[in-house]
Amino acid sequence: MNFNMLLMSLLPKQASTGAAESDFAFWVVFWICVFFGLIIIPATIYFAIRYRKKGKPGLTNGPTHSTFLEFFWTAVPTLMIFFIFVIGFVGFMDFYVAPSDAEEIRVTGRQWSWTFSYANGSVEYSELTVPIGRPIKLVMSSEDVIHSVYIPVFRVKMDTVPNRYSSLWFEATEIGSYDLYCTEYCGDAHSRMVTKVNVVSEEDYQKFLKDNQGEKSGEQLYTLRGCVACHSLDGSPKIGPSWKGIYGTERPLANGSSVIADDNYIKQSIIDPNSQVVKGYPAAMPAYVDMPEEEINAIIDFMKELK
Amino acid sequence: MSTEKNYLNHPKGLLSWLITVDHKRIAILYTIVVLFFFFVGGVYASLIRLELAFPNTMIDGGTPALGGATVAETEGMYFDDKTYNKIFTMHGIVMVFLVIIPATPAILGNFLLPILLGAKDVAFPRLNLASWYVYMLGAGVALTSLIAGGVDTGWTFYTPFSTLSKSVEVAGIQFSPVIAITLGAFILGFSSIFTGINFIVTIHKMRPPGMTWFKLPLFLWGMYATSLIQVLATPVLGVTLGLLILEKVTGAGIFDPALGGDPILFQHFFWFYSHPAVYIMILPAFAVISEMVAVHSHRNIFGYKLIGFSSVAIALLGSLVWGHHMFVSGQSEWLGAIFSFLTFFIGIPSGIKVFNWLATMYKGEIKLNTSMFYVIAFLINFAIGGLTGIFLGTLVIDINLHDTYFVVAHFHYVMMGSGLFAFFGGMHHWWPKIFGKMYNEIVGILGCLVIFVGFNITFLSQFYLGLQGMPRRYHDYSGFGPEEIFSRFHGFSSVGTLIMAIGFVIIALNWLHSLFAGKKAPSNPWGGLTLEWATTSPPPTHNFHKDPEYIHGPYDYDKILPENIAQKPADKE
Amino acid sequence: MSTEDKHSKDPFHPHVMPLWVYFGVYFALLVLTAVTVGVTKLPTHAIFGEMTHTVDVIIAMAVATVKATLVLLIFMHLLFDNKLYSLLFSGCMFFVVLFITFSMLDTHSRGFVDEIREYTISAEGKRTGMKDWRKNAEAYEAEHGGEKKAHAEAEMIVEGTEESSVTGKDAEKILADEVKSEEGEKPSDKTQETKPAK
Amino acid sequence: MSNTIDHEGNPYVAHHFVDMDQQHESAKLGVWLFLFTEILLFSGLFCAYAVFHSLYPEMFLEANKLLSWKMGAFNTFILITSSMTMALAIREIQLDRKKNCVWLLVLTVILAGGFLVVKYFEYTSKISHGLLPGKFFNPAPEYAELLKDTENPQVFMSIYFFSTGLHGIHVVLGMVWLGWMAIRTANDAFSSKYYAPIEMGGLYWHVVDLIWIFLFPLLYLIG
Repeated sequence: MNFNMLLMSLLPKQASTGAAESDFAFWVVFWICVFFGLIIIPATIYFAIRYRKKGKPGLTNGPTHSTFLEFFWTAVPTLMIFFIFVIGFVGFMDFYVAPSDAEEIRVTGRQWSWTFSYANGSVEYSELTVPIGRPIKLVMSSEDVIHSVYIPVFRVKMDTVPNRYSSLWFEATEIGSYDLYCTEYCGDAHSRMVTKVNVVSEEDYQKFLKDNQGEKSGEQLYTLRGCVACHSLDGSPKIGPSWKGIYGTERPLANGSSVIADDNYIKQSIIDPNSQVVKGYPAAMPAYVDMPEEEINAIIDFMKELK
Repeated sequence: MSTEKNYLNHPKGLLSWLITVDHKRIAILYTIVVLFFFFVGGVYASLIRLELAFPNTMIDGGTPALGGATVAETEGMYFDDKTYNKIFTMHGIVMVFLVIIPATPAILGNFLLPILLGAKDVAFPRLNLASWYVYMLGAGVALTSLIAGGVDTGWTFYTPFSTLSKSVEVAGIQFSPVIAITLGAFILGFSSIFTGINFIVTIHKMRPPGMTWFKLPLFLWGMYATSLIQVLATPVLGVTLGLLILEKVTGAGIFDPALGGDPILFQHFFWFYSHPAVYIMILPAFAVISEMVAVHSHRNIFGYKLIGFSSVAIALLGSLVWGHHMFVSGQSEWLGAIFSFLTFFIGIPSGIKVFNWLATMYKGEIKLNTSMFYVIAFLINFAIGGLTGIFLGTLVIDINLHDTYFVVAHFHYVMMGSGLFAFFGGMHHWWPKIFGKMYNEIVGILGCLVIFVGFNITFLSQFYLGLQGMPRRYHDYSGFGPEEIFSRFHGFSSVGTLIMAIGFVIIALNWLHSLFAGKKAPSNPWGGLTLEWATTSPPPTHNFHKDPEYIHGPYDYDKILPENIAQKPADKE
Repeated sequence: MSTEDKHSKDPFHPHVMPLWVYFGVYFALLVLTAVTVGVTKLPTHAIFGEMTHTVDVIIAMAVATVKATLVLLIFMHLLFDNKLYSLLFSGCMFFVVLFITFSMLDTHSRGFVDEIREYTISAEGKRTGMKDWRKNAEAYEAEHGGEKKAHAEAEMIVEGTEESSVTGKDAEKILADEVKSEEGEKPSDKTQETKPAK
Repeated sequence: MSNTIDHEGNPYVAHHFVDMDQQHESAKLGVWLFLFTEILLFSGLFCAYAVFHSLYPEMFLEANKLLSWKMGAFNTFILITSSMTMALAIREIQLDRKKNCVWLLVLTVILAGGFLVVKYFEYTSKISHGLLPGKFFNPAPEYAELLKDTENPQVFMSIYFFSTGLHGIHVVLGMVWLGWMAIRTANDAFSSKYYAPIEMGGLYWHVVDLIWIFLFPLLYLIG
């Protein structure tokens, strides 16, 4: 691996039009910093060795000030910062102002999952799927606490704030599947609020929209509604109990009583989760008050299958 | 042991320490607790690194016990995510509020400030003692949150996450750990304010005749700037945390969006204090380094006025830039641009200082002892920490790097690599004066080198992790991202932490050895010209046997030979 | 100020003011309080019209500042004391102003850039590349010339919508409706969008 | 150097000060710095006021009618008067008229008490009408009618209660300190040579007044 490649590997790959601009600013600042670093650090070490003195020190008579020098190292960084600021500001505006023909995708964050809704909400999905070569604007909000969407390969990031809309935009340039992180600390499963960005061709995108219209299966809802963050399917306990084999069993409750996990109990647990908390688990689940009846049924059916 | 009376052995008894108003004894009291909390915070840090070194050993959930902590029988230690979140929160709170903010001002500042002025004590000795007790009270209140299982909000207490956190029942009482810890931080703020008021008044009103502002040792300029921030910014933290508590208790609707509030307003409130707080951490470090670099280079400091002014400039500018923590928070983008612009200006005075220190070393007669090694380590760390700050101040780059490990590494370089390195350097520099004992130079240098190496391994790896997109405050990184890069560099980082821990053990042993078996320190082991070297080591209760005469500037190494100073009349008892 | 000039001074010499100063300030304070109450509670709508509230705020704050200055200078002796206190006090007020101004600036200008873009959707239609915000800004400048942005904002968004022909409605109402329809379903009923609250 | 200078026989000078002047000036600077922290503490509430006023201007306009501006104005009158008596108390002790000073201090404390009594009536009226901060906000029907078109009026009540509550705490602390000063003056602890604690109390009391000077129009008048 040669030096150039080593340098380039400092940053992850670029997969959007904006990434190159962000990286340009990065490299400008990088080389400026390397330049100053290569003055300060070697000079420190050189002076320490060059002027080392063993035994009793005598009178020293180095300069105690130099108007020229001090002006010099005040003025040069000052000019430098104007330059860097302008680069950063121009890039920031490019990242901030979405093109007018950008397609809007609505993003909702919650503890601890994402929902992306396309085409005026007729399609919802837990992964972000975007077409290549077209500007996409994410209009984002949160249902509970502050989250943040971060897609390293696109170099974009924006917080999602409850009761407000924030937005970011990008134009993907490479087909592939990339990571999307939540970067604003949001509680227990913060580190599992990770999903994928799938950049696909225009045809695949249209196909994706068509395929995902209409009713969702219980399995889809499991990821889409964020159940996945707290409930596993393989029997291991996460923040909430695993769904494996849960249907029809007797559940010991925190208040000492117990209940059979039948349709009614599961529905109750979705709409008002904290009324019947299973022993040993925190009352941490958000209430899905507005979940439609058919979705609840689909989830119950899905749980029945997990014997 | 010598039989002469000094502040350490006269008067005797535990009570005489607990009701002392002697600034030197209060400094020792602070030393004990701050170092204890540094140990606690260090343990938390080690636990974080331990967890991240072995990511795949985590098993979700686990059996909740001891507030969630469990020990796996499969592959070594691990924590579930709730426990991990509590650990990094406690690491942040302990290190910021209990260690770095009080460390240099309350220990070295308290000890040296009056002596450097030739005074007998700070202006308000009883307030000074009160600040220690308030600190202890605040620490106690904050730590009660551990009874309820700890806090997992992060040290920034962002709403609405912090207002949504639930209270737990402890012994039949509803107890909110978040309220406990914010109340603790609120109380700690008063301790900080008391110290600040004391220092400002002392520097203003208790200078000896002839010591004008431009003849002050630079340590005092740094302390003055620090104290200004402490006095002016800390109350805002007070009202922020107060409102947060009220928000939790009454649902006031000021910060909680569900009730009509504005969570971004909380961030403004919080960072209005917490950004200047960074300068409360770093300005004392500048103060310490300015002294050490001059004494150990035996050189008149280069550009005295510029160093002094730049401290005050940093204090003022530092209060104008808090919004750079919020570039992607949804604050107004114009405001973001303004904050970015102002942020860069901080770089100028910081850069001036670095170049002036370098110029001070030029043509000096440098003694490569422990303190000088700390100076060199500081300069290197601060160069890296400061320069990486430019990345984060640049708007478009910050969009990418915000809340990643790049930020974590950057602020550790500034707070720990610079702030705490300067503190430890200062402790070595003034150790003979404080305790009257010499330590072993070779071991001291070794300790410095080991923590320097460990520190750089730990946090250089984190720069790379951040560039690769590793978000901060992640408990687990298995299953996504460039996993092998993440795991390799987290591994390096953890190894670095281990090395650092060994370094701190070396330093601690060296200090303990010095206390119990060290050689008696002379009055002026380094040949310094400031007034603290004109009294005995350790100083007598009222600092000077005979009032010191202010006859030369603090850095007149070009006019006065160090050996002449050792024969000053004040030294002969 | 510092101790060096102390020995030239008298040992300790308090500054005593004549009584009439205190009573003068006292009555000034009372009169000013009456002025504030009068301006805000009397029916001044006839004079100031729509600006009444703004005028009230400005007058009340100005009067309060004058009152505070009187208390500071006379009762708190700032006028006669060492100038250091005045200097430090100004520094403190600088911090207060800074804190409040920046926080206000934020709530006032959130989404500001977005509004520029909103305008140019209807004006230009197509984007040309990454750099297109600058074009937008130019187009905006060309259209509105030296007009102050704050006023233009409300209009330009209204113009950009189909409802622009609706007259007689409060511009704010339209703005709010427009935002609602644009944002689609809101995450909650209590949704508060700071932008249109102007 | 000057540390060894005799303390001019003044028993009030602490060991680490050179003379009375230095001690007095130090104490005064200390108190001023402390007052800055008080002002900045309140600035958070003023900032919250300003931000929410700009977020919900109509709500503030309506909600401020919930407060009785007459009571507020009366309280302003009381506080301004107490500020003057306080200033006069310092003048009297400067002129060594201790008895007058004691009476003026007592008068100041009584006025402060009066302020709190009015505040008590204000608070009880708000509480009885359910006009409470945050989640306790449950206005009586006539107020609910007044506020029906406004957004988040509970925020106004939160700001009202928090800022006047914090101010009230400061009034109580001031009463305690000034009362203590009155007792000490009566016991001959102060004279024109040494009255720093009274002067410090006075500065504090004026800041309490200053804050009310701003709170009154903001909360009661302009809304």
